Amino acid sequence: MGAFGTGLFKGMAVTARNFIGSYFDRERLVTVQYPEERIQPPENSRTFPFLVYDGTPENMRCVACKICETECPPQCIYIVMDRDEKGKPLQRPKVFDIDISVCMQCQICVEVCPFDAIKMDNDYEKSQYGRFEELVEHLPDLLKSNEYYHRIKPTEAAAVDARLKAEAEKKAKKAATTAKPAPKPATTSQAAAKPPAPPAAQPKPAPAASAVTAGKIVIPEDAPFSAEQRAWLAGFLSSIGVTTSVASVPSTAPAPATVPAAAEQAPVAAETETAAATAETTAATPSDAPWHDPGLSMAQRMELAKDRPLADKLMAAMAQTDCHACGYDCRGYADAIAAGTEKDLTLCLPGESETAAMLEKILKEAGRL
Amino acid sequence: MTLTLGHYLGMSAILFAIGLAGALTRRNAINVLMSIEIMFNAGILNLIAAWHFRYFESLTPQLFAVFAVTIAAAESALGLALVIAVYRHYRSVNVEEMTALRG
Amino acid sequence: MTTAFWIITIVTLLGALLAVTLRNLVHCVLSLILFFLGIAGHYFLLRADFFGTVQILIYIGAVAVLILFAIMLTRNVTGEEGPREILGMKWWSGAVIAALVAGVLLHAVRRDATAAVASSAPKPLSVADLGRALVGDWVVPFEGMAVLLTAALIGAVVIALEEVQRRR
Amino acid sequence: MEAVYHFLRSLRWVGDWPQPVLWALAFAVPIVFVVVVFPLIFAYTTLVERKALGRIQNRLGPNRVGRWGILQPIADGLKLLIKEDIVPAKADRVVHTLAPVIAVIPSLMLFTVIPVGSGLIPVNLNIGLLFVFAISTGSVLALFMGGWASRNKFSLLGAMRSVAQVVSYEVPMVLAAVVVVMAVGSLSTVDIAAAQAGGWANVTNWFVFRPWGFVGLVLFLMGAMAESARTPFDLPEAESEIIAGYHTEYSGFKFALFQLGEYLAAIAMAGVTVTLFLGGYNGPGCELPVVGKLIGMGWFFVKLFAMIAVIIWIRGTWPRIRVDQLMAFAWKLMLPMAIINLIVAALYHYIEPKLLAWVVSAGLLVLSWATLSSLSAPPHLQKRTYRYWA
Repeated sequence: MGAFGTGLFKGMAVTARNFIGSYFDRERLVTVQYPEERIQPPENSRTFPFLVYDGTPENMRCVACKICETECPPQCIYIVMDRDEKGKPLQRPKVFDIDISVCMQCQICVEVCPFDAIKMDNDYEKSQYGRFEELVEHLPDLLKSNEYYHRIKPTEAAAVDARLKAEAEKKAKKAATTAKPAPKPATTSQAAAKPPAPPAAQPKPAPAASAVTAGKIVIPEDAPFSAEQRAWLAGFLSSIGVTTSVASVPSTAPAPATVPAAAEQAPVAAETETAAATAETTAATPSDAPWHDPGLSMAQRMELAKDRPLADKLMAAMAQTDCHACGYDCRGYADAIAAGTEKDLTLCLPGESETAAMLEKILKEAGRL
Repeated sequence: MTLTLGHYLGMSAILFAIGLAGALTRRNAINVLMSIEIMFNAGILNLIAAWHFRYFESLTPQLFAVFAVTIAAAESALGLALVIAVYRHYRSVNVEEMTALRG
Repeated sequence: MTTAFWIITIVTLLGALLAVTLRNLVHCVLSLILFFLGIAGHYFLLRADFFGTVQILIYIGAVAVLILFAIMLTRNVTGEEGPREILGMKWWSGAVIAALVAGVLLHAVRRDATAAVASSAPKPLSVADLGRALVGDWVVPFEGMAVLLTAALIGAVVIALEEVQRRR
Repeated sequence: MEAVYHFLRSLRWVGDWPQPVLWALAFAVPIVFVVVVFPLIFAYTTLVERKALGRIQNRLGPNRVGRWGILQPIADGLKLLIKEDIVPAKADRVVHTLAPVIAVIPSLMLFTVIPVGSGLIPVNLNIGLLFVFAISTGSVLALFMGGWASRNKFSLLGAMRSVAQVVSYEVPMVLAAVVVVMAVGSLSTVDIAAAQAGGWANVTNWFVFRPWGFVGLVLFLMGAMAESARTPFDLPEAESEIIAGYHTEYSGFKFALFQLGEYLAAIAMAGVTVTLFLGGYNGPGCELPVVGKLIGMGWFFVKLFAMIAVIIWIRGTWPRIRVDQLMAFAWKLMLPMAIINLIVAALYHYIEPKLLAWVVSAGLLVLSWATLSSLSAPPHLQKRTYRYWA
């Protein structure tokens, strides 16, 4: 009991002081009346992921490249790429489900996402009455605005936006320099280590004011591009999530005819235009990779690369999005497989099983497998 | 009919008989001790009844009862200690198995 | 008075009978406690309050708990006993002897039941003069009792513990 | 109860009713008083305890149900009433249901011998105090039956531990109370309370102001808290220990009955402490003719709530004692202290100038407490001396 038990009485004095004190200064009481008062969760606390969109939910950052789906350890993300009525894959998810009863909140999807599309939320009031369907969050529930992101995680959101703006400027400056000198033919694979994040509205160097609807650029008639350049441009832009529509131009007329500015064209999908164009010119000297256009279906691409060397055939089988999920771009990946350095045929994510099967078939025909 | 000493004596006689029957028939040592306890209580009840009906002036029955209760308590304590000691030796409290006279 | 007497008698007899006949040991102890309560009731009825309280304190408080501890220590946790073990082989002999004893006692008592009875104790016994008597002219048995209790205490401890030391 | 009977006799329109009816009425009043007032005090003690513990730990106590959580006890009671009452399959059904009943009966019976006001005592037993100790052993029984009947090894172990604790704290508690009996000369609680009247404003005669009285109060309080398993000694049902001790397998209303029994025992023991050491209903102004009784009753309840507050305060402060320390503390510290207290009280009685008696006994007690606590205190580790190295 200690000498004379004094320690005990000192303890009682402390609790007495605390007890009486609590009636005088109220701040020391830590109780938070939960439903009425709430504590803002700390900034880097995280519960479940959500998808960020800038401005309107259509303008979401996610391009359905499925990297997060494959990287997710408990495999709780399910993405189906959106395709328009003609079956052309759009760069946005039609279905994006996260099963929050499986998600272990490890934030790996946020780290691997090249487009800063998915971020961790700290909203904890997600209890539902059911245990199965109710706990799967679909696209509408996941979409939250950038402002919300700024509200719950100010510093992190600011850092992300700053990075995005810097990249956008860098790309814009580079795009401006490439536009001035004579357009180099063929697709020079951009060895961009990190695929440039598609800025919300990418400033186009086109002289004429091109009506830039979110994610849509209309290239006016008199833009000084040849057919090949248009094809390349369309291919490139669509890979970074900006669909372009090009005014139809006779394939052989390179001269920039001044067309009344911003003649509103029917938003004819550029692809069908170029597809028609390329079909005519198969006989003509083919540009280096006519099939390098995500709008073409697998059959059309294989058709184009029919009598080409192995590397070209392999490249045609790719999904043509240069999304770098395989660690190369489409050209690099095909050359690596052809050279034998790359054994795995399933790295092309956007291509899914379709590409993998085709690669296997080509290699079998070439007797390499 | 008014309550007389006979009622108490009769009742404690019956209790004593029940205790005796229990002590003789039960096999578990603890049960035997319990029955002995019943017999003790029957006895002490007699004492107090006698005090109440006939000898309420003097204190001797009460004091006698006090000593009797003390002895009874001490006896049962010792009895149980013996039972525990025997249990450790024989691994069972069954009265019939405690046949060996050696320590 | 008499109705109270009969009620308490029934309770006491019930307790005693159950204590002797029940199979489950712990149930026996519980009915024994009922028996002790019955006896305490009788003491209160006989205006010997001190004894009623002492009975509750000593028997229910100490002896019953002692028996419970003994039951637990002999690893009979569930208190269950096999059907065979309740009554000894010659159980009926015990009962007959008990009946004989009861008959003899009742015969002796019968003569008393009809005898004229003096008035019952005017007032309950006061504890003060009981105490004074204990340390007054009854001091020798009182000290004897003290010695006996100490001896019993030490004896019980030695018996229960001695086994443990030797075995180690 | 006689007081009530005579009071009823004196009333005009009731006075001439037949004797058994009045007698029954005289019985009814104290019974209703005990069965209504003290469980109500129990209900609000649980609330006050939770709020006070909250405040000690810098948080608000329950304030959701009712204005300041006033309706919380009713809510708890209702919840426990509605809760499903699960009885383990192999449990011994009869004993399992009987145990909580036997836990509550003794606690309620304890209140019959506590004098609430001068002459206001449910039953004036001339062996009042002995009755208190005899009845409090009944709770021991309930503990064991509860633990054993639920046929679960842990609750049985918990029951055995709490029975051992209660039995081993019974002895020092009784000895601590015997001091008062010795000073007053009678076991009856009414005489004990009456003996503490007088003195300046009816206060200075309380036994707590005598050295042996104060030590007796401390020891009796320790014993009472151990008896009803309150905080420093709530080992049997401590969370970190064997689940919830003997009432592990109880749920619903049976669990509430166990709680009721436990708390009522604690309140009853607080009431007995007040009667023994804090002068029961004595307080300034309690000797006035008629209104004095009410004031006396008021004083009793004020002191009772003060004792309950101290018990709650101790619960909020002191750590729990380990099992072996628990037993060592009882046998090695409290028992010798109680015996010394007895001797000192006798000494106090025979030294004539009371002031000298006070000083002598106080000195003796402090001395013995110091030696005892240093004897039983754990060995202090002396500073190590290194022989081969400076």
